[in-house]
Amino acid sequence: MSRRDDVYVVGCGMHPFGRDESVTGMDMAERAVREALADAGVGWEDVGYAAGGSDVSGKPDTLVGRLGLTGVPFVNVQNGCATGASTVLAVANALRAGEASLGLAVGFDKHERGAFHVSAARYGLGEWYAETGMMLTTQFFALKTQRYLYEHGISERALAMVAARAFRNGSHHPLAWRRKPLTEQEILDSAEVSPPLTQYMFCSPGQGSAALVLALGDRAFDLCEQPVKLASLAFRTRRFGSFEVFSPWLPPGPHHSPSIDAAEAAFRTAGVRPADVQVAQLQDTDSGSELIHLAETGLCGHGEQEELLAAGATDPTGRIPVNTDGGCLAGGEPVGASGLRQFHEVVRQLQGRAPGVQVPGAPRVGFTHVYGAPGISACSVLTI
Amino acid sequence: MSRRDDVYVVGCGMHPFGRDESVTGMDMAERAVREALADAGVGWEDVGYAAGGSDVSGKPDTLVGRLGLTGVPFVNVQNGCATGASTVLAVANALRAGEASLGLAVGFDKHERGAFHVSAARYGLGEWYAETGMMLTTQFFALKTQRYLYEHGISERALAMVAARAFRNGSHHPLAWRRKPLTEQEILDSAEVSPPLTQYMFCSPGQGSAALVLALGDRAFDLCEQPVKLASLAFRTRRFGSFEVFSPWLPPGPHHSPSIDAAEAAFRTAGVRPADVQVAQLQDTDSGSELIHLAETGLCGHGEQEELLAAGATDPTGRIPVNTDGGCLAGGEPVGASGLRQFHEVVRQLQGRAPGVQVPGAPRVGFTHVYGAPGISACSVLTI
Amino acid sequence: MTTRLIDESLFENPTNPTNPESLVHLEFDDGDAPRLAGARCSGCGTVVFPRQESCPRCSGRTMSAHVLPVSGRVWSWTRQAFAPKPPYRAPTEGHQPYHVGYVDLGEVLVEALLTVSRAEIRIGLPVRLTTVPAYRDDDGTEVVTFAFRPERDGER
Amino acid sequence: MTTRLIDESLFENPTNPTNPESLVHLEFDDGDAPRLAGARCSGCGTVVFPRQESCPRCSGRTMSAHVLPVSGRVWSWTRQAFAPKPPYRAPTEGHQPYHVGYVDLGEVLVEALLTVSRAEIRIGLPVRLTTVPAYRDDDGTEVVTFAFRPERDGER
Ligand SMILES: [Zn+2]
Ligand SMILES: [Zn+2]
Repeated sequence: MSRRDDVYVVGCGMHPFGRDESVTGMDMAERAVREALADAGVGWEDVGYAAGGSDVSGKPDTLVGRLGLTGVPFVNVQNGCATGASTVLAVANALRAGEASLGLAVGFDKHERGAFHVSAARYGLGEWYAETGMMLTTQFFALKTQRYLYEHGISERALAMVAARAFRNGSHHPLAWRRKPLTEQEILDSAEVSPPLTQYMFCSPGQGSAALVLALGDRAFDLCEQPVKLASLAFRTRRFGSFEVFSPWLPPGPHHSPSIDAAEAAFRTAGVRPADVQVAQLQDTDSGSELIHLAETGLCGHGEQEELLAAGATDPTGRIPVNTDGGCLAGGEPVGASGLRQFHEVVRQLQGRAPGVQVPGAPRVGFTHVYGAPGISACSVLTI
Repeated sequence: MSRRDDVYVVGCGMHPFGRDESVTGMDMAERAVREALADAGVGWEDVGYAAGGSDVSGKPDTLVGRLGLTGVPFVNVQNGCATGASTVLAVANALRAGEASLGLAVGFDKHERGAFHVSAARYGLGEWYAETGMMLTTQFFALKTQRYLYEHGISERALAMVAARAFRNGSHHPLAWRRKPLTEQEILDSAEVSPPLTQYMFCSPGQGSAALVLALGDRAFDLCEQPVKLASLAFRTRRFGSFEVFSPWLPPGPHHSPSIDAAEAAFRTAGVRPADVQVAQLQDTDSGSELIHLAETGLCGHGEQEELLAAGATDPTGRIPVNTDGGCLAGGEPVGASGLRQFHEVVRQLQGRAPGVQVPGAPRVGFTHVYGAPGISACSVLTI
Repeated sequence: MTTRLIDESLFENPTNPTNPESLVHLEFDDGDAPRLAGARCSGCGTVVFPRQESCPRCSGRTMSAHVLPVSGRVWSWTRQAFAPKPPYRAPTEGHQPYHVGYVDLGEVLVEALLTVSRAEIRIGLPVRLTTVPAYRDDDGTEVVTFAFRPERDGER
Repeated sequence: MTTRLIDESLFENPTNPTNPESLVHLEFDDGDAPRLAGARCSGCGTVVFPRQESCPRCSGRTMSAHVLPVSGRVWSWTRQAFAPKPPYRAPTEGHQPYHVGYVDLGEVLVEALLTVSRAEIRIGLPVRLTTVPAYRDDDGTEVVTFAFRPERDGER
């Protein structure tokens, strides 16, 4: 594929994550978009294709009423925690298909406090499943983590190390929600939610928005001194035998995961190996998820996580910096925005202008990973 | 663009529209997909990219649990009445971007009876707007039609002619909901909803599903004897000054429409003129909408509609057959499925195997048009 | 009985807050009843209603409060024959078919309830701003919204 | 007090419908209490729970009803410390932290409530099917669901 057909990130913007009752989801989205456009040095009228995602905070295409009525095609997508990746994929495909040379991807959400509401019917399940108290995402993550620790001989302390690093990174990041560092013991001693996971090992539904401006080929280099190449973006649904949320049953193992497929496809398309990654974003809905995703994406072997964490290898100064912005644990998870937050952080890291702690040594290969219901994952490789 | 880069419809399937309490939205979607796959002579495992849309009846990507867990990327889109077109656009862009050579688009919905529920906040409006009884789609269509008839000297009888033709076509169509022909007088005498529109001039929320299998270039000709070329598909949001649903204010006229932009772009890209169209699908949420869309898409001039209708020019045997399956008026409007129903009908007409009345003379150029909130339209040209 | 405006952001600052009963059915040449307030873009002159912070035409963000004219002409109209579902809130006496339409105020068309009889209503009819009861709050407060009524001889 | 199964489609046909009280806390070696019923694909042998009409592995549509084994081992477990939001329906005495997990039945892992004490619960624990009260309907009917309890000596 020639540079002409490649898609690049040429601008990014973000509304701080957290809680702020004075702004709506659309307010945050507008701010993130304007910041991304300014970052790219373009106007809204230059955008030839747009995609947006929000789980609960409005129809993204109504943003045209605030940004300007230019007639631009604006597609709304909705893929749970992978929504951000879906917006980028929709825009990248449109650019490569020749629909436009400049596109915009935006995600936003503002959730109620506490666990997400669920509807059994919406997932094709009987009411009994929710009524008997088995339809909770927190349980799923706990059950998956419990089994994973057992199979790979990992201690519960490793879960606390993940969260401690997240809050440490968040404490240095101006756009993160949780900015107070916590010790491993404080995390282990926090309220029990679903063992082995405690309160501070879970991210919370929050609010925020992030946006990217994408450009095709030469246009990207005209606009931006340091365009970041979307070397690949692979989106996969689950295959038979994956262990997913809201599963009243599972087949006997081994259990596959769409994260494995998406990561393999992303690395293959980009022509890089997991060992080449210098800054990574992994879906960390909870500490256990990040642990599992570290191995599923190929960034380490199963069971190696605890040693890596203890050695500081996933810190910003380590061999494979993970969630340098604090991830979902420090940022919260506004579902529609979370995937784009990952892109925002990796792009800024690769451009040497991280909002928080900058990974030293001018990293050139970045990686993002989202994972969500009902068994979907999207991974990207970003290079500079 | 060479044939290699062109996208073709190679299979289509549809679950009958209407009311059937024995099936869910997902049931209908599964049936439409299986029928489309069988029509194309492929299996679900051959599909390399999928997009689905449903307004209220579940997360389309959960269909993988019924169709087979192949790992396929499956993007959910949501663009109101234009959702069907968004699914086709997402798949077509993915095929042209090189993501896959075979893709699937599916839409489905099962709505409650009566008018659609609305939320002011979801449209960025204050509660006062809904509380004072101004936030009804039926009012919008009536207000737009009232003004249009006034400006172009069209009588209310033209509205009845549109509905009479829809029910006439529906009466011959095995997949339509309303199969009873009605006279113009019966339509004019039906219950007043919002003048100038009566009950039988409005479509009802209903249920149904439709699906398309799309293939790239030579693959299409390997699979299908009569692939239908997606010569263009243009999606547009409103520009400043369009008259849209849920508008507490409008600028002084003239009022533009995204349908004008989308149709112009679709014809330009396909390299055909409106006069070349031999079978057309127009969004007919109500009789007035179809009248207006006939002119906005360029299929006739403003004010010519009444004469065309009276002369039978929009009948299946006329110069420009419109909504040969009865459109939304006879089919009802399951929001996620409606746009794909249009494709289904036009594809079958161009292949000479219409489920209802076949347009004579082997039509070679078809056209589809959807229009919806918050001011979006998508038009396609299909050729054989 | 207390009375309140349905949404104060739609109106210019009411000048007589100490006597909220004065809001209902006041004539606007009285000079002390609330007029509709939108916003005007200092960049391109576009007038919007209700106010918003950025301009839908030029995306500029210098919108200033702008009081709308009180008289205009019916630009389009329809009748709401059936009772809308919630969040519509019917008046105390229950739903009665009502008219709604856009009123051409010159610089902007505003959608509003039209307190005009079926016999009289037509595109082009001169109308004038008024207020009408919308619904009653749970605590009994009468909630008032804006509407347009036929203009009387000599009012223009 | 009347009793009903939370969803009959989850169980094999109850054999004693005339005496619904017999559903609660029956031991399953009694032979007349409902066992869990899933479906099995005649094409590839995949066992699912609850039953569904097409096979998630091979997409085949020849699924036949299949009664599941009554004993297995805890494959993973957790504890629900906080009261879930609706549509969860708490038992009459209110929410108490409860255990939930997957039970390895050999041909399939089934998610279920685990009536196992915190001291005893662990991956690998042998467990056996039972029923427990889930909640009470508005009309007072006791609604019963399935669960697994520790297997007793000699039950296997
Ligand atoms: Zn302006
Ligand atoms: Zn099978």
